[in-house]
Amino acid sequence: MRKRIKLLSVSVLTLVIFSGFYFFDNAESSSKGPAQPVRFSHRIHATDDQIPCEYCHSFVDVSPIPGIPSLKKCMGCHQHIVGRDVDYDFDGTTINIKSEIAKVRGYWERKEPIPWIKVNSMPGYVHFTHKRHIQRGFQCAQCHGDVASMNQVYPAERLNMGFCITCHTENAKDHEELAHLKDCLTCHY
Amino acid sequence: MSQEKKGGLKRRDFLKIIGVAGGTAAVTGACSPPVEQIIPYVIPPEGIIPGVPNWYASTCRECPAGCGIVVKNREGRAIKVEGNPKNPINAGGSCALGQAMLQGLYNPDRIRSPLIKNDTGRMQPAGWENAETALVEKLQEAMQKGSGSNIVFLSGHTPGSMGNLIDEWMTAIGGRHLSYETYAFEPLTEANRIVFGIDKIPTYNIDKTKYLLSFGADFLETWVSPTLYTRQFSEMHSYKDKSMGKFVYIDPRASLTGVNADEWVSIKPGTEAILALGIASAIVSGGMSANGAGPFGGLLSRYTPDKVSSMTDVPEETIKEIAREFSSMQPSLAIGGGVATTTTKATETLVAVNILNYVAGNIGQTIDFGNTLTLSDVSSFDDISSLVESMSNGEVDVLFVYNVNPAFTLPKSMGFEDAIDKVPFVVSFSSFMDETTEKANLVMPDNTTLESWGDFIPNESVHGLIQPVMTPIFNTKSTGDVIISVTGQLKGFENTFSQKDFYDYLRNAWKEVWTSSTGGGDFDSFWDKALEDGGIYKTTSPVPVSVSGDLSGVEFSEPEFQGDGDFYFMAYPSYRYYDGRGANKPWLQELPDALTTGVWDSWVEINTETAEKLGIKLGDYVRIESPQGAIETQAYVYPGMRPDTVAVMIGEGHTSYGRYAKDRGVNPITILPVAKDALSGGFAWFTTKVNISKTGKYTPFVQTQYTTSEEDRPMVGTVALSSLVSGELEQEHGEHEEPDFYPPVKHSSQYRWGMAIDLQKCTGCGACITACYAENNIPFVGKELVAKRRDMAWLRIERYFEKTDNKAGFDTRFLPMLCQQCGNAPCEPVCPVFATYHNPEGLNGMVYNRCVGTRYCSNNCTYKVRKFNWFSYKFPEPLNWQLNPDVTVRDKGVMEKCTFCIQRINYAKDQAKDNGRKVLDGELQTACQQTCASGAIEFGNLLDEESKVSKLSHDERGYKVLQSINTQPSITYLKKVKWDKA
Amino acid sequence: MSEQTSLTYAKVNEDVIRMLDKPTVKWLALFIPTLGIVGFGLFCFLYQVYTGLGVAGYRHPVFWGVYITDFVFWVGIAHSGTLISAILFLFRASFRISIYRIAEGMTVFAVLTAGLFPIIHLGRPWFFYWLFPYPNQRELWVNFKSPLLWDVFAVSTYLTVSSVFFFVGMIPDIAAIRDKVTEVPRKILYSILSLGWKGSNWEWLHYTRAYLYFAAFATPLVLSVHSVVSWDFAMADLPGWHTTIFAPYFVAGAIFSGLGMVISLTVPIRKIFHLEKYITLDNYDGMAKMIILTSMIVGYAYGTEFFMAWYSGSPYEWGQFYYRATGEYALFYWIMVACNVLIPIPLWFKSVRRNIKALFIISIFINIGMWFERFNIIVISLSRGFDPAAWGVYKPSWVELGITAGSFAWFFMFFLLFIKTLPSVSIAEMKEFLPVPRKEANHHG
Amino acid sequence: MDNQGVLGIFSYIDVTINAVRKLKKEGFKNLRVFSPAPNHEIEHVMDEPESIVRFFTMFGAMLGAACGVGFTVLTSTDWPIQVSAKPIVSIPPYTVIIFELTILIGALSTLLGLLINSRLRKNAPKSMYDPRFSVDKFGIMVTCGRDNVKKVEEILNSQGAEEIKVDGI
Repeated sequence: MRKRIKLLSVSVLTLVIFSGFYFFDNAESSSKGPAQPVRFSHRIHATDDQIPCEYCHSFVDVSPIPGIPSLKKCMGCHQHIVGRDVDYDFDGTTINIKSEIAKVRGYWERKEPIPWIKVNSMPGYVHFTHKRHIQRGFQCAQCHGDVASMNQVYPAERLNMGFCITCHTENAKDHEELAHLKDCLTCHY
Repeated sequence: MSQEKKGGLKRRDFLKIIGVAGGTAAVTGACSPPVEQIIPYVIPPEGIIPGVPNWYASTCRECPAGCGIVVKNREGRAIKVEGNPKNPINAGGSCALGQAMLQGLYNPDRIRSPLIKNDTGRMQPAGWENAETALVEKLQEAMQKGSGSNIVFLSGHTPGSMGNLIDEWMTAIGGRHLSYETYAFEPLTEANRIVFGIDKIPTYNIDKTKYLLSFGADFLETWVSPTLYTRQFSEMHSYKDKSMGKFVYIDPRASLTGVNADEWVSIKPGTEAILALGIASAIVSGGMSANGAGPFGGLLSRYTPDKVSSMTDVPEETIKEIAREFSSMQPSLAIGGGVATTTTKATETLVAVNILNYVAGNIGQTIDFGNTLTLSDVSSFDDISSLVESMSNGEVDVLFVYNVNPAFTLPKSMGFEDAIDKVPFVVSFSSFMDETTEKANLVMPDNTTLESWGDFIPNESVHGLIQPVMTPIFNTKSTGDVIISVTGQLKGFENTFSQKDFYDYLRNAWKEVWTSSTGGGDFDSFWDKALEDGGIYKTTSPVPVSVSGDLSGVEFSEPEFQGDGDFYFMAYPSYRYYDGRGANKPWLQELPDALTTGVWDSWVEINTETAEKLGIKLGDYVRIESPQGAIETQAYVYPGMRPDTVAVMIGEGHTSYGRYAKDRGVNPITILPVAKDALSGGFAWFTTKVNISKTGKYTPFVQTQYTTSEEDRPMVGTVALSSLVSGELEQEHGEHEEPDFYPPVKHSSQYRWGMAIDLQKCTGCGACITACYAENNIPFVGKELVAKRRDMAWLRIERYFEKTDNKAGFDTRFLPMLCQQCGNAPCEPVCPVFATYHNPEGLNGMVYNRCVGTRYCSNNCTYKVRKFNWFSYKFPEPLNWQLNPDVTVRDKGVMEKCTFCIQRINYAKDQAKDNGRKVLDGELQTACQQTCASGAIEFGNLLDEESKVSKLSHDERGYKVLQSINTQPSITYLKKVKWDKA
Repeated sequence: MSEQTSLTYAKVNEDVIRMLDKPTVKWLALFIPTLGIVGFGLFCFLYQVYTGLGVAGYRHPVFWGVYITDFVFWVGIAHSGTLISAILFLFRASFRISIYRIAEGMTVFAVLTAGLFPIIHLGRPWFFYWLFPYPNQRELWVNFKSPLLWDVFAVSTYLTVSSVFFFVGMIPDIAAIRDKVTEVPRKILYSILSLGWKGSNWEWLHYTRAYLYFAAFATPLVLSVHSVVSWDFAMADLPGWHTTIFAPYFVAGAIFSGLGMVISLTVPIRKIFHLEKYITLDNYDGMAKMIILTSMIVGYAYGTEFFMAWYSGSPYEWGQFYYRATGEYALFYWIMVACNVLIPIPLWFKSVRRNIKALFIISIFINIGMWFERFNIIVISLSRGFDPAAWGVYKPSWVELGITAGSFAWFFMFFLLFIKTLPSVSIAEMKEFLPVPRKEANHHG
Repeated sequence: MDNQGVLGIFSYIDVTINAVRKLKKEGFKNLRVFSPAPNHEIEHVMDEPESIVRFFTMFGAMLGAACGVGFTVLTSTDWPIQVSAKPIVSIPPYTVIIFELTILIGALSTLLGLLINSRLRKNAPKSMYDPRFSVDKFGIMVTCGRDNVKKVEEILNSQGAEEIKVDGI
């Protein structure tokens, strides 16, 4: 009897170890994003002020890289918009809108770029092009989540290969395109 | 595009941009990426979209040929140099030197700020203010003395605004401007003056000739305008519509140009003139001359073939044969004047060559005096030697050195180093700490060509523009700007230049160009157009020339050689280092020499029999002694040398000039005497005899190919011209399907990428290799690792010396070998993790980040074209700025190889998608194909019946290397054609 | 077997279990240096992982070298173990009984050693698990068409099955030890290992059957494993690799080398533990005869390779084999021929076969010869492929030699532990073989 | 419970065999014989049903083969990746995998079979085991009703047992 239990436990153990690889490979995506040098709220800009994503990330449909707006672009509005001197609940932490905008103006006076922290990172060694996906008619939210409703931006999806492949497989028009979309050289070179 | 347009971003900004270009990340084992910052622009530079390349046209200054270039710029970094298709000189092609420009720009050994030599003799970094005030002081002093010629500006060949600026400046402050080129081809100019009364270097129309006869003119390597003549040569020497031109090379050494000839005729050093006259007289006496002997009848009658044969060691029948072919295969052309054959009788030789051309009726046909080169405007060697004299006599107070390195390129015996020590104040504008700059008291580093404004006029038809393709990396300043601002600070010269900087000066200069050339339109649009095209290009019309029979002062005799040695000593210019300026670029150091496949070093080439007699083996160290000194270097035993001649390449042997060049190889110039060509006064390179002896030291000769024979394997296909013309080959060529055990593979219906390489066109110059390094982030590994055969080149050029019955006794064959993208690839099925596989478009994919490094694929590769990352190779700052963000930088432990520039394929497909069409034929070029001046490589879509490549892949000369292994490569090679009839 | 009649059941237990007494100084004098060398090997490996595979002597185009040689060598060593324990068991060859336990131990440890090398030789060993087909978010699987993957399956199967075989065979003996020993820790250890074996007829019934089936499995397995290993090369198109005779050639070679190793191991053990009564001259005689056979097969294979290379008329094949015998590696080639074909010849004489010293020396040479055989097949073939421009000569580096030494030490470490902790001679099977104690001696068997 | 175990220890195989015969004749079926090594005579006289380990072996092997086929075919069709000019599902190379898995799983299930089977019946209690069984003694354990203990002891004695132990099971 004791032996059979031992045997069972061993087999279970091996199973756990192997599936361990599996879970290790799609660990859950971290929910809350990193704290940025300026508490920039996408919600205020995209939802309240109704600014479309492409206004700031202007290269998204012409370049592989969507582009982070230059400080000049920020100042384009914030020359005039000083911000109301009110507190704002920024995902739990209370911030003062005016003082946050003041930070931006501070950077501008010092002619210093704002050192944003990258939120959505591709794994290395893959060549992703925003242009193609936008031109194909995908919404930003499909990969980045509903950024418009986020204050602090956080990665909504873990952008790993499984994520790409699932989408590529679902959206292939015909067999030939599927072959192209699942061809390694399409992204890895 | 104005300066702001493409400048704009500061160095620190774009260092950070590199962070954005994440594509360049290396393949490592890292699981979670570290916190990565994104640094946006403060003020975005206009015209730059991150992730989208910009192209800027400019002009190459690596040699006086003045080819046009276009430079690819990503996020403000120049990442690739390519030939400018619009420029009539190189028409899109480029040589290895041109490709390697970037490593000049990003060279870690660049001088990063002005340097002032302090009392202890050490160079100290300084700001531009101090540097300029220091210069102003010294200049003031010198001008007080005002001896008129005590200020000398020694520059390279700089025709155009920069040259004019220097001239103006020197005349203004009472100085002299000398322009010095290592290879000035003065005899060529002089000979033309004597025979045609025009002291210029014409443009030769090699492409229009049927029969080319070169007396030591290495036009594929360094002679006058290599890229231009490579293209023309391939035009004339390639097989099309059942005919092909013939090329005979006459030289004691079979240079790279020589081995590309159909016949290499080894000749007694210095007797080229006599041979030329011999051929001419044979033509005349044979009644084969188009326009008779003209004024030279008397002269020629003295050179009967038998007499000539005995004087030149060239068999009589060879002379007669050449004469027959030269006169019958019209239009023909004879050229000469290669550096390595420039004896004290160089001018006579070229006069004789001109006579030969005249006799065959080639004047005005294949020699175009309408489009002459500006190269003949450089100061004569006499001027240079007198300068050295006056320097050593202390008559020079201030010496400016700009774009030249005389301390390296002038013979030691000339005493330039001592002379320069006598000059109280030497100013160097060099970007590198070279031998001359070391002697300078003040270094004012110039921007490299890729960072500065300027223009360059190589010949009548081309007026090339130079524009900065990126903001200066270091604290350097354009010499033009320096001159203008310094002049502004000189008392009494505040208003010499009205312009605020050199850019301004240049635009003014071009206003004149504008009025003279087009006139119409407004200047700005003209200017922008010129910037876009890389300059303006005129078509010139040939000018008729008359021949003067007056050869007074010209007497044809054998030149005398100094020294009592047994061997003629030939110092030949390198097509990789030119006059040594290329030696600090790792790509060029690691580019295997086409003939020896040697790298990172120099060697002495010794004839096979001679070596046997002296008991010298490959790799033995040999001491070469001339009256002027001795050098020791490794021996390379080479059948393509005359038994009584030894040759050493110029370019290595730097005592300074950065980590990659310093203390590497030997500089043959050091043991040359100061000899002059009697008539032209130009420097005579080939004038000394040496003794050679084994030192007893031996180390294995580091090369990339250790075999010289094909070992009876079908590597390089060759076919006799006759069998082509007669159509024999066509019959036997018929393509047939190999039966296969498995059903055919399903491919994409859109594209099937393929390549065709014409071995008849390939000259083995290796520009493609360097282009591949540049495009694909291939690391250079250094001599020690190449010795272990760990060079990372994805593309190698195999060279074989096969015994044949031609005059040379051997036949040199080049085979560019890269991944064949096999349809039935042996490497694919053996990979346990699918890291390499067959993609729908017929490519042999290589997924670096999936590779675990079993290296089975390489073991099973029939062509051994896969390279493995034995270590993580480093690109010393700022060389890493050149890395192509579209290509993964491989890290240790993964296999890598050519994938037909997959990043370019994907880019082209992306562009095509934007315009809703398929990729057009010719729109997409691989890096190797793009740079190939001889157009040997063709690439495209095999499914498109009309594409050039699919036509070539069915060519009668087409074959696959090692076809019998049934790997079904996507690369079709076109057989090399052998002349077997006149 | 004359010597063995003097043995009794009790004597067998006594003698075998005596070997497990406290480690002697001699034993420690062997064991501690062994550990040291293992450590050095480990250091070499870590250094290689840190710096890159470049620290090994590889050079284009020779991308496999000493590591794969070691791999094939150790897999080869492994084989004769299973051969002796399984195949000869099925054939009821009597001379196996006294040595099969040692041979089997050798098998397991050799496979344990061999299994390291495919990982050591990887460019990125930290990703070795990509070679196993495990579910992952990439939705990527492995390439079952690759001979390397066959290796993964063959070797891991071989390791599993041979260890099971090894262990099951020992259960009754461990029980015997359990009943003998008194000190608590050992008692507990052996009690667990013996799985409560009591030797009842019911246990013996299933035990003997199961053992038979294991043997039946192990036999085709041992033949398949080295065939698969040989296909790593035979499946490639490289001249010198691409040949059909490899599978039988390698299997024969494996048995050849394995027997050599068995002799090299048993001779000293026999001496040290006075097992002359158990491991008899007849045993050695039997093994020597098999060595003659396999040596002839191997020699024949050498000949065939050359003949085919010449007869095929292929410049690649002939170039390869001409080079083997005359090129830079000629010395290695002739060492191989001498050790594997010439030196075993004296074994045709009974006097040599029954001379322990001679056997021992010959066996050592066989091990050397077989190592070089693998080296030659791998390295020489690679250094002369199809394309003459890509020919190169490879020299092993100190790192490779260090790891090789480490692998030998690793193997002996396990072996030394084995002879001190587990019965090196099968007690039960010895008894099965001895006359069963009876009252009336005339009673039939 | 009322069942008793009686253990007789013997030195000689033939004596043991005779004792077993006798006991069987007397109608004692529930016997267990201990021996230091497997022995045909004992097997013969006990004549137990043939071991069913072989079924474990067979089914294991079949399962293994099935796994091999499924594994190779399914994984290569899940994401078809073209290598060389070979078909996505090419059986020749897969046979190797199939073969190895057949052996692996076959062997493992045989082990399972052995472990399960040799423990299916309750093994003799500690008290009924003598360490000498693993050396050179034979033993017969008879399980019988409390009232039969005497009888069994007599038989064993008469058959020349050197020692006799009695114990409740």
